[in-house]
Amino acid sequence: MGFRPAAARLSLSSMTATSEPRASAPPHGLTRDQLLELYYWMRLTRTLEERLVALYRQTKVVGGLFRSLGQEACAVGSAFALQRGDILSPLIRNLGSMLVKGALPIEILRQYMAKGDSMTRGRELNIHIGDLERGFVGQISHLGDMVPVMAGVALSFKMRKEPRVGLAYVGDGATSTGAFHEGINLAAVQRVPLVVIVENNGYAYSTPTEKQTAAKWFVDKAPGYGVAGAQGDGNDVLEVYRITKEAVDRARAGGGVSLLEFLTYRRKGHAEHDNQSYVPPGEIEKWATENDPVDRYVKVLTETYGFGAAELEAVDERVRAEVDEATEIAERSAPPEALDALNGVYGDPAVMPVQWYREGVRSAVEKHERAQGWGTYNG
Amino acid sequence: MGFRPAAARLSLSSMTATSEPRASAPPHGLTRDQLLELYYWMRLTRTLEERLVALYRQTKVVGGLFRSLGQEACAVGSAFALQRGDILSPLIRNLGSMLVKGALPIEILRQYMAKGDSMTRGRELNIHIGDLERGFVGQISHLGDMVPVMAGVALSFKMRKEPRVGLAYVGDGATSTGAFHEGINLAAVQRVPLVVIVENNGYAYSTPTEKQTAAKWFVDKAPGYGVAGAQGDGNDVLEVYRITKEAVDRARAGGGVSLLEFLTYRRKGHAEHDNQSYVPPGEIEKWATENDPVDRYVKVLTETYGFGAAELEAVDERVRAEVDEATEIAERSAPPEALDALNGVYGDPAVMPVQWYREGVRSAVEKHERAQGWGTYNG
Amino acid sequence: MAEVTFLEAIREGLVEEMERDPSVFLMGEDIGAYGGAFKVTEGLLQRFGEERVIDTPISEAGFVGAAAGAAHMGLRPVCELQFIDFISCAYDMLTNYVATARYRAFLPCPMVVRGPSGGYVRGGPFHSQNPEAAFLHTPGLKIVYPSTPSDAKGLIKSAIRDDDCVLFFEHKYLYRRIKEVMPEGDHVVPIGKARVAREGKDLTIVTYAATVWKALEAAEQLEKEDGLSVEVIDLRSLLPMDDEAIVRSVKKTSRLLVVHEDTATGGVAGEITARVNELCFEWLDAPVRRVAAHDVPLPYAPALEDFVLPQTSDIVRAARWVAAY
Amino acid sequence: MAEVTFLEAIREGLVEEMERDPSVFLMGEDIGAYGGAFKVTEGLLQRFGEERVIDTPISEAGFVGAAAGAAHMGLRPVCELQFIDFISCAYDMLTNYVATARYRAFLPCPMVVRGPSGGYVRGGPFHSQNPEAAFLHTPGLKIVYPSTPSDAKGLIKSAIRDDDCVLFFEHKYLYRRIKEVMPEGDHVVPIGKARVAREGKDLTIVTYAATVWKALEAAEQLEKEDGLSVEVIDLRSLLPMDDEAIVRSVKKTSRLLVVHEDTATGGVAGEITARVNELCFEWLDAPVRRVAAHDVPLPYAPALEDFVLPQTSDIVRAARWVAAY
Ligand SMILES: Cc1ncc(C[n+]2csc(CCOP(=O)(O)OP(=O)(O)O)c2C)c(N)n1
Ligand SMILES: Cc1ncc(C[n+]2csc(CCOP(=O)(O)OP(=O)(O)O)c2C)c(N)n1
Ligand SMILES: [Mg+2]
Ligand SMILES: [Mg+2]
Repeated sequence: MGFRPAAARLSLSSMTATSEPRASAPPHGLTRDQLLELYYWMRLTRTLEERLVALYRQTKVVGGLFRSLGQEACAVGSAFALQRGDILSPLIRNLGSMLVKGALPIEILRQYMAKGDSMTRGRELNIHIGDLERGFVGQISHLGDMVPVMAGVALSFKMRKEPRVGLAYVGDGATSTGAFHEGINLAAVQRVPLVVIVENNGYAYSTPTEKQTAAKWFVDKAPGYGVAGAQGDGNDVLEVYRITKEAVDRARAGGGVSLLEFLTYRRKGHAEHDNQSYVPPGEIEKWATENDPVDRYVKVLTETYGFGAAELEAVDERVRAEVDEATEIAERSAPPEALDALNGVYGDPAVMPVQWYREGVRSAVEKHERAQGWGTYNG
Repeated sequence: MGFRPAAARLSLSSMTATSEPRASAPPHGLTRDQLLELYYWMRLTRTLEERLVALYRQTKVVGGLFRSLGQEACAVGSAFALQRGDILSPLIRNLGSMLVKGALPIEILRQYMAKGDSMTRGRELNIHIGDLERGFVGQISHLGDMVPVMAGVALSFKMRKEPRVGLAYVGDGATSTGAFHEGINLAAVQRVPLVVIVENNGYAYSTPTEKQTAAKWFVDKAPGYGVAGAQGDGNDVLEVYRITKEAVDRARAGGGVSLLEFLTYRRKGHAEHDNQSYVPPGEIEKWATENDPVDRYVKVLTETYGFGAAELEAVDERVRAEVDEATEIAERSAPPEALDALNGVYGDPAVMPVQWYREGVRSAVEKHERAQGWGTYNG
Repeated sequence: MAEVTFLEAIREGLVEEMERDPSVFLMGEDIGAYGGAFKVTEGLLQRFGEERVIDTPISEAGFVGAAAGAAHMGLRPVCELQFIDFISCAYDMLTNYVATARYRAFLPCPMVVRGPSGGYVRGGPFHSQNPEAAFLHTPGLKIVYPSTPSDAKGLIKSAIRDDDCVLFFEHKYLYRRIKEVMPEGDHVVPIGKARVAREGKDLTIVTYAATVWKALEAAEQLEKEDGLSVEVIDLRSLLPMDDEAIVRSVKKTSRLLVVHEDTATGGVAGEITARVNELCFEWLDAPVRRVAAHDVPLPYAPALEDFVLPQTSDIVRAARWVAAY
Repeated sequence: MAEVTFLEAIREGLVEEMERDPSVFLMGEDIGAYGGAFKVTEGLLQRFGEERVIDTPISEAGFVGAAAGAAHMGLRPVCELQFIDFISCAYDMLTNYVATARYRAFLPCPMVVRGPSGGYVRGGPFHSQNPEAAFLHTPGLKIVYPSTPSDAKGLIKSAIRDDDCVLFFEHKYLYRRIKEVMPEGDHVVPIGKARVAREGKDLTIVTYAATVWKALEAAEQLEKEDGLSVEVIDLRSLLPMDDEAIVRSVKKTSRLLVVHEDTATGGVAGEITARVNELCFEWLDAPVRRVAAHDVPLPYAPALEDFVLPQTSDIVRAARWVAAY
């Protein structure tokens, strides 16, 4: 099998032989290999999403396509602060976090194409996939709901005295939900090992942050929950890592909940259909040219930590090859078998009955009509 | 009709002829009459509740009985800061607020005794009554829900450019609900004229505050919503008045939402059936002897503002007479007519149909069995 | 006159009512500058301003509750849920606060809660729901679920004028697929009245929303292939329900098939069956049967979704069964 | 052995399961030192400690969601809602997150959500609700609503052992009124199986929860006064529903009355009627009829509540109607 196995992290070390002597030592307790690894995950996130765009344009993606362009540092840097055994709940901009936690490009591709051998067997959309073993929980669409759920995951760590940590991502928009509030408050009172990250990317769909909250910053909510708070530059992968690591370490040591806010920017629309007409002119371009997290990290890697262009290009090349290979395989997968729809609603009964009007019928439709982005406007 | 009419406030002035010359001037822009009026409302609240306890013991109250003993200053002082036209939503400890807003003792008594001529015609319990004209909205049991509703009431003031203010009360416990969060956040973003008061009385049913939040104070939530915050001694009626008045004035002037926290103490159980076994020994007694809001106010009135004992006793006497008279009349009211249960679910249709099995039947039961406090434990 | 889509018909209804009555205003997520996820409110911000087209934070309980408060004060709010699936977040507010306000506190709640619902669009389990059955059980609410552009327009206008809270479900599969020329003038369709979508005498199909179109397709096919004359009743309103229209048809055909897209167990078809039993049992020549979705969360992949949801061919088969009974 | 109340039976079940399985723990408001509003969990904090009897903030969505998260990790949480009326606040969490977790993400949710429900206790519109119909419609959930102490104990034990989320409704009218000697040993009652509460041959009454007792009273009276032999089926579980038991009885008696305390429209009786129609239409000698509450929010005053809710005399009258048809 050609796609990258979950344990691939370590194999990057072979690529880092040519370190320059004059470079600064890696910061925050990271190794040189890990610095490169961070780059690998960010690049993989971006390249994989670009591939998804191509497949979307070829109408091979079923449903909407959600990008995290410009937010890769936030997703990758924070997830990188976790250990094996820790569990995170991603949101729609956290493809990078999931990759760090071991989700495979081929799994993402199959999922977006609604394949029968995708992780949800065609039941759920986009990156709504999970695997507790690897440490990510499948999100649902209803924003905020993952915060109480993660409070419970972290509560189980506390009850069993396991040195594990939970990490829940929310967007600026999701902080307005009652579920977010109830979940973080419960977690705080119970002092469970949970880190909640608010990815403030300026928008919730079309709604700018000032219509989401009257607070200056989301981190201002921390004292109201009696939790530790910190804010950072979400487009600086090393700062994201450092701040998250501190919170994760504190949680692991029994210090309870942290609320982190990372400032970043959503450069694409809410989903591919969204033409971002509501964004002030020049805003996107400014972030793209001045504050791209990958560009910034390349600069840091080469200028501060002595990485050579060739080293980074080798990573790019490797990522491209991996995504190519994964795409090729994923495209060959078949759609799910219709009857599988009836399996596994309950543990017992394991299968739901076929409706009487469908008994013995193989297919109720001649062809599976293509829907246009759930009927949302493709403007 | 012997019970106090809604306009009774002014009639108190006849009782304040004997002011001493050496007393301090009334504070916070209040008149001497108003100082006495505050006393009247607090005394009325307490006496009326005491009467309800007597009726409860005589099994004349249907359902549970909720006290605000020790919290009268908080309810009365805050509501007194409102003007006619302002609207508040009370919670279960805000009998005093409702009285200030014009609810009549007889209405409270009829309501608790489930009379047919009670304000809800026997449909709702205890102080779940409302009258938009007088300025209080009927609460529902589900905690937190009144905050979004009051956000909407205040939104209507803003939209119509009316100089009116909304005031929503919540307990320490209710701050944990998602509805509280969504409501205050929406109000803050919309900058509607709303004041939210957290009455921190130490307990939510049996749950002490430290199990409700990890925050030091509830007012610490204000920056997280981007609203003005203030905290005060909830058992000092003049401080409650002053702080609320500031927030109300700010709201009226277009300054948006305030979150106020008043520190007080619930000296009785959650309801009469609750034996408070969970309260540390001595705690209740300490508050009763050292921090009773009525006692404290009597002291202030006599020692600082030069009121004589006779003046206050006259108020007490008047309150007693009013409550006596109201009780006598309320007890004479009849229970509701069964068929009225079908009226007014909708505007149209105005009446719901009688179920087929009941057509032409006058009564389906021989006698109306008495339930014991909803079956909750009377320990 | 030009045809308008189902979606445009709703927008027309909103615009007409907003022009007619200054107390009507809109709240919801991304309904302003963006015009809503499906563009139902496109252009309305420009037309009516920020005070009457309010973008809210992501807080369904918050803005539905606020709508109730504003409604008490005499305004007529219309809330958009970005997808109707998120109405679950306002379930408490709707069933406990809003539905009871008039009864327990004599506070009217003239408000509308509307949003895109329904499947057949590869939306997966959280962008395809049919929430009507969860609210059918709540006295104090009204429920409307139209299938044609003119009904959508006429009913949104009635819903806005109604003095109680109306849940207005808009099947997103129909948004841009179904077009119609609008009736002239102030076109209002009464809440609580069904529509005979097709007359027939051998068998009645009672349905609503997107499956009306599937039922009509099936009826066509049954006419052609079996010579069966199928009457299709489009309920349009589910609460209150038009018992009279249902009973009239069943008394004529003596055979009833109830069709809906929602899952079978606990769906609205159960209520309809019970009523028919109570009101015209003697007229039934065959058991009332249901064509409804399989009892599973709605999966996303086309092959799975098409399997789970009822299709035209299913209605044809089921109708044949009932007709032959 | 001594009789125990309905409430004590539930407590026994909780205690036995907590002793049997260390992964079982409790969450809810005031369930620790106070022992719960109704004292169901009295003494459990002392017995099992703060880690396993957790007092939560007032946040039903919060702790129900947390229960799901803990359940994913292999724990078996049991959530108490102080009154079941507050389950509405967790409606989204239960129907969207919990119910679908296994299906969409292969995450099991072995958890129980329990609480005092039902009326006849002067609790008014927000302390008397019967929420079963609102969840019947959600594949992925199970619903249990027992009427006897031994069933309550046996079913709470099954619910805790079940690998999916079980909503366990406890009728508060029964809490201290109904007593029974508990069966010996590890008494477990399977979910999804009805119970014949009384055998009969002339007419079937299908019901559950508090109205089981009213149906039994009515049956007694009908036997004495009319010589009618009434069979009473206590469903105990509503989801899954025991079709077999219903059908067996209807095939015997050919007459069915469905009784529940919940409002008629949209209530569970509709689903039962539809199933009986589908499964044994030919056996029916009379229409299936419902005795259920009037379609209004439940008012508080005794005269009003008693009018709105179905009473024993109503069941007697309705049964006579069906028997005479
Ligand atoms: C409860 C709820 N309401 C509405 C939506 C529809 N919705 C999906 S994503 C989104 C915007 C989310 O914004 P944010 O939380 O800032 O996350 P971002 O997309 O910016 O990462 C909305 C409104 C939802 N998923 N859940
Ligand atoms: C959503 C919700 N959950 C639970 C309850 C049950 N309940 C009623 S009052 C109460 C405690 C309220 O405490 P707090 O908000 O502090 O108000 P206080 O009684 O102290 O004034 C609880 C848990 C409720 N009414 N609503
Ligand atoms: Mg955002
Ligand atoms: Mg309190």
